[in-house]
Amino acid sequence: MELLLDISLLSMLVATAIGIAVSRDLLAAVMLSSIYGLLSANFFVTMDAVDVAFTEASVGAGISPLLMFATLAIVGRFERYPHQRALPALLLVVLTGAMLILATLDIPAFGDPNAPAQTHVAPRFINESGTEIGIPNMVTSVLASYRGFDTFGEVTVVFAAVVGVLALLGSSLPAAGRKLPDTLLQASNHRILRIVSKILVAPIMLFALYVQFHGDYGPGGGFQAGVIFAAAIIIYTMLFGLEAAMKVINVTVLRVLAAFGVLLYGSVGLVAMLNGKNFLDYDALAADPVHGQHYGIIVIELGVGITVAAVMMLIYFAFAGRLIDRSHKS
Amino acid sequence: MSVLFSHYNYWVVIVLMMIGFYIVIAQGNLVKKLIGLNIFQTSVFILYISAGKVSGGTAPILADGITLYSNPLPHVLILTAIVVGIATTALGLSLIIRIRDTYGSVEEQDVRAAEGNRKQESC
Amino acid sequence: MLSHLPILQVILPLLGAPACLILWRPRIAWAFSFFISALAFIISGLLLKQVWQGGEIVYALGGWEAPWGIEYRIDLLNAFLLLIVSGLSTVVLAGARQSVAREIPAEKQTLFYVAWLLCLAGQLGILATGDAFNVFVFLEISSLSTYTLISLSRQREALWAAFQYLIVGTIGATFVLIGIGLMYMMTGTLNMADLAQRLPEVADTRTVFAAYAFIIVGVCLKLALFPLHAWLPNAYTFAPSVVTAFLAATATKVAVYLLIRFSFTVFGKDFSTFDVPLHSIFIGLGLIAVFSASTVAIMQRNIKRAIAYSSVAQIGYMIIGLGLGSVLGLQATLLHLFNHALMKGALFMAMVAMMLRIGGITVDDIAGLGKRMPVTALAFVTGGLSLIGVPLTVGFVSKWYLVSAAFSQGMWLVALLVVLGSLLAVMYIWRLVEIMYFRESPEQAPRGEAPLTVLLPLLLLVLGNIYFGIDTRLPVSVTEAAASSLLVEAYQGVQVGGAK
Amino acid sequence: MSPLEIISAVLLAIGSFLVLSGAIGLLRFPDVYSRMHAAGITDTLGAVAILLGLMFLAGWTLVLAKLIMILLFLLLTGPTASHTLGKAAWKSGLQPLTDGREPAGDSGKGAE
Repeated sequence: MELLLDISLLSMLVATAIGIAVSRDLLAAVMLSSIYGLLSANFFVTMDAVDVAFTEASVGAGISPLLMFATLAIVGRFERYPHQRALPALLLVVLTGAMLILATLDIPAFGDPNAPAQTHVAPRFINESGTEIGIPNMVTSVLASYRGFDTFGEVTVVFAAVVGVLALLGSSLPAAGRKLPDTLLQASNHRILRIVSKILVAPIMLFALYVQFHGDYGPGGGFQAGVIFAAAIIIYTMLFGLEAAMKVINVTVLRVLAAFGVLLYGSVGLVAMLNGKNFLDYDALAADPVHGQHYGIIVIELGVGITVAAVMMLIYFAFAGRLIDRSHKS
Repeated sequence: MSVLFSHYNYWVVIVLMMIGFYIVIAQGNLVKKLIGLNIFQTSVFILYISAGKVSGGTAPILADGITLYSNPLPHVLILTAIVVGIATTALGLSLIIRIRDTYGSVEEQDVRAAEGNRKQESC
Repeated sequence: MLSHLPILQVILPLLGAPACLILWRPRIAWAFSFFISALAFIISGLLLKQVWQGGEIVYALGGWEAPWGIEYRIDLLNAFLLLIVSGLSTVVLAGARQSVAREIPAEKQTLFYVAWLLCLAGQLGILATGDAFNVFVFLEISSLSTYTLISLSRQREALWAAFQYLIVGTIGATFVLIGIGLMYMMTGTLNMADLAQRLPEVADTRTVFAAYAFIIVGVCLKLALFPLHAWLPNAYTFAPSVVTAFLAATATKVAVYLLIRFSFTVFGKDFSTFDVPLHSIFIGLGLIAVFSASTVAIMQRNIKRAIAYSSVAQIGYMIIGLGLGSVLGLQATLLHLFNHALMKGALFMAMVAMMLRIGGITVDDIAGLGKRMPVTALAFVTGGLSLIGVPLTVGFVSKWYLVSAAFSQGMWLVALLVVLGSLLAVMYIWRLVEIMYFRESPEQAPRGEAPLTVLLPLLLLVLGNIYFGIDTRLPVSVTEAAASSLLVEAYQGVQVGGAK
Repeated sequence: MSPLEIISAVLLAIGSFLVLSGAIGLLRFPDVYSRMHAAGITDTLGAVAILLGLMFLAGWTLVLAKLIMILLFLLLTGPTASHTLGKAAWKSGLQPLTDGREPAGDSGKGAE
């Protein structure tokens, strides 16, 4: 049964990928890439990676196509030229692929419980994290504590992205007080759409909070929560326009929040250092190490959530601002 | 034959990776390149996650009565990698918008042609 | 607090970046980032001293010991590189304010400094970490901020250069990710020291071979090793002047470090030299890089582009040293990392001064510069002489070690070609010297030196070029110890493996 | 099999059939509006049947509450999406097919 599911998902993935490769309509390609994201999220579920599936669904099928659609609205939807360099590219790709397939011949069989990947480092996470960290979701334990520094790096990457986007598109972000006749973005003439979305915005935010604080027990965590929270605001922006969204939360606040989340994460590490332990050693946060771990994870997940939500909103605002600029010119 | 059954998963993933890689290098539209990059990266993620699957295991969330869990470590790595991927995509898309503003096109061919003209002028 | 130095080295700039964004005013942002960078430099100095006296430092992040948690592992090799990167960042940043004020719109200057700190943090993080996956994360921090830094330029070509770099850089990083994944499947660990122990058992599998290949190709894309160098000249030419100075002095060094770390520490010398014909590939590619890039450099009209091509050539020298595979060869590479940072820093810093005063750096702009900006021109020439490898400059020291390393292995042809390559450097540097000193300035050309804040860092770099060319004790002793510890320990590893 | 399981199995089968027929309809129907009709079945009745089937399996647990919430969410968003899609198609000038002629618009729109 699992094999059947596996094979059908994989073949759908291949079909989607080929569809993207041959399509010259970029809108269709982006749509397909969003489907690709959703399919791979499904695949991750069959591989027991529920946290990853959650993230991939919100990124691969959510934020990433959204930004691409915004870009297409600005740059146009059709490819102009047929593919160049097809033959040398094909050669290179076949060569790389052949090398990889050769490489897989010696790796342990798929699902083998005795593979080195399963027997060396991982058993400690599976057997000990319950007592060492004290939360059921091992992925959160590893993510936030054992490999907490990677996650710190991850937040910094998100922060680096927003610095780049602001540097490139920041000039079209509306400054305080500047009027924005953004009729283009307002879908307010769609009455049904408006009413339904208005109903949904608040539950989505609530769900974001649930994901944020329930990440210890089930799939979820700061990143997913941040994306979902941002999605609520983005829906609001789409319906009522950028200007209305800015009244709720303005760019300066978002910028400070984006930086604040990273600082919050780092300060947990610094507090641990001041208490005489190593950077990010949450044991130092409370008398009882397991409590300390718990506090540490809650705070850093909050930091991740704040930064991610602020960054996603800022990036969307920057793109939407560009779109408005453009509709002004034309 | 047994190799086929125990490894077909990896091979399909490699085919996916290579389709993505092909789109990146062979196609001239910049947005398409980024889509290809996304597929390439997502397929690498699938490779990692496949490596963490244990036959008969369940999702790595502690629950009563379950003894066999899949490996959580690749999941953690890929969570990080997905975030890195979206960060790159966002930055790449903003670059594309600016390229469109300055060159009037998002086709590699047009941009290269514009570059070439400029170089000749300045020489 | 001294025991926390390894992590402070990285998190200072890492936390400095968001703090800098909150500060927002460009002038404060500059002062703040300079302060952070200087602190990082001081820390790296202390770290080098600690390692030199007490040996390797291991710092377990989050308090989780190595294969389960992430560790920072500082030995002589990365302590030395930490010093180079943070030092060059500090010196260039010291002279950056006016140049940034001129080349970057006011509202983006703060973002520039934030991106700079992120880039610095990313590079330092790559150097300090002992965990293979952590390398990937910090590689992406430094890459994303580098794309930002390049695209902040006012020249429109910078956007295209940044996009090309983004595509190439992401492919490279993904290749590295594939390599790390394959290694993980075979060994079950991500920690470098642990990998080094567990890889020999599976060294004869095709998977490990492919893992090595993917990591090397991925890093070489970042390194811009010939023939994967196409993105570099554009990126360096169109980036803001100070960014070019910073990147040329540091980014390639970090990539070479990764190459060394993966080849000699993780996979081990016996694997990278016996199982893979890396030897001849590196020497061959290095030589081709030296000759082709130097030839192209001769024909450039934009001197920034000429020196960028020369970077590709210099990377060739570093790779030749690696390919030799001996202690002396590796030492030559490490020395050249240090020296190349000094000379490229000086050359590009001189161009920062030129851009600031005359607003352009094509061959026409710099005609007669020797009279108009005597100090800057002299600094440029000194840097150029160092690049050629004239005695009493640092360039001579590393070439000398490289040539003698080649000779000691009986590769006289390689030695000869290295010397011949320097002749090409003479050609492109002499051409610029001729234009600066023997051509008349155009009418109404601006004259006068750049402000002291730019000149002082420039002179510091030039003095460094000369000082370390004469008094070679510090770099030579450090690199010698680092090289022999890398190779000799690896050699012991072979013996242990053989005893089994 | 308990009665609950049988009910659930029947519901799941109905749901799967509806989703499948929706997919076939999406491919076979001639124009955007009829295709949307097929897609709408997948979204609403198909999904509802499957969710109900799952609910019978779940029993009185937290999972049931989650499934109900998913159901509510789908019932709100599915028709809204269909409505918006139809409106967008109408606004962009696509005429419904009333006789045997070729459709004005190609696939893509209906693929959502």
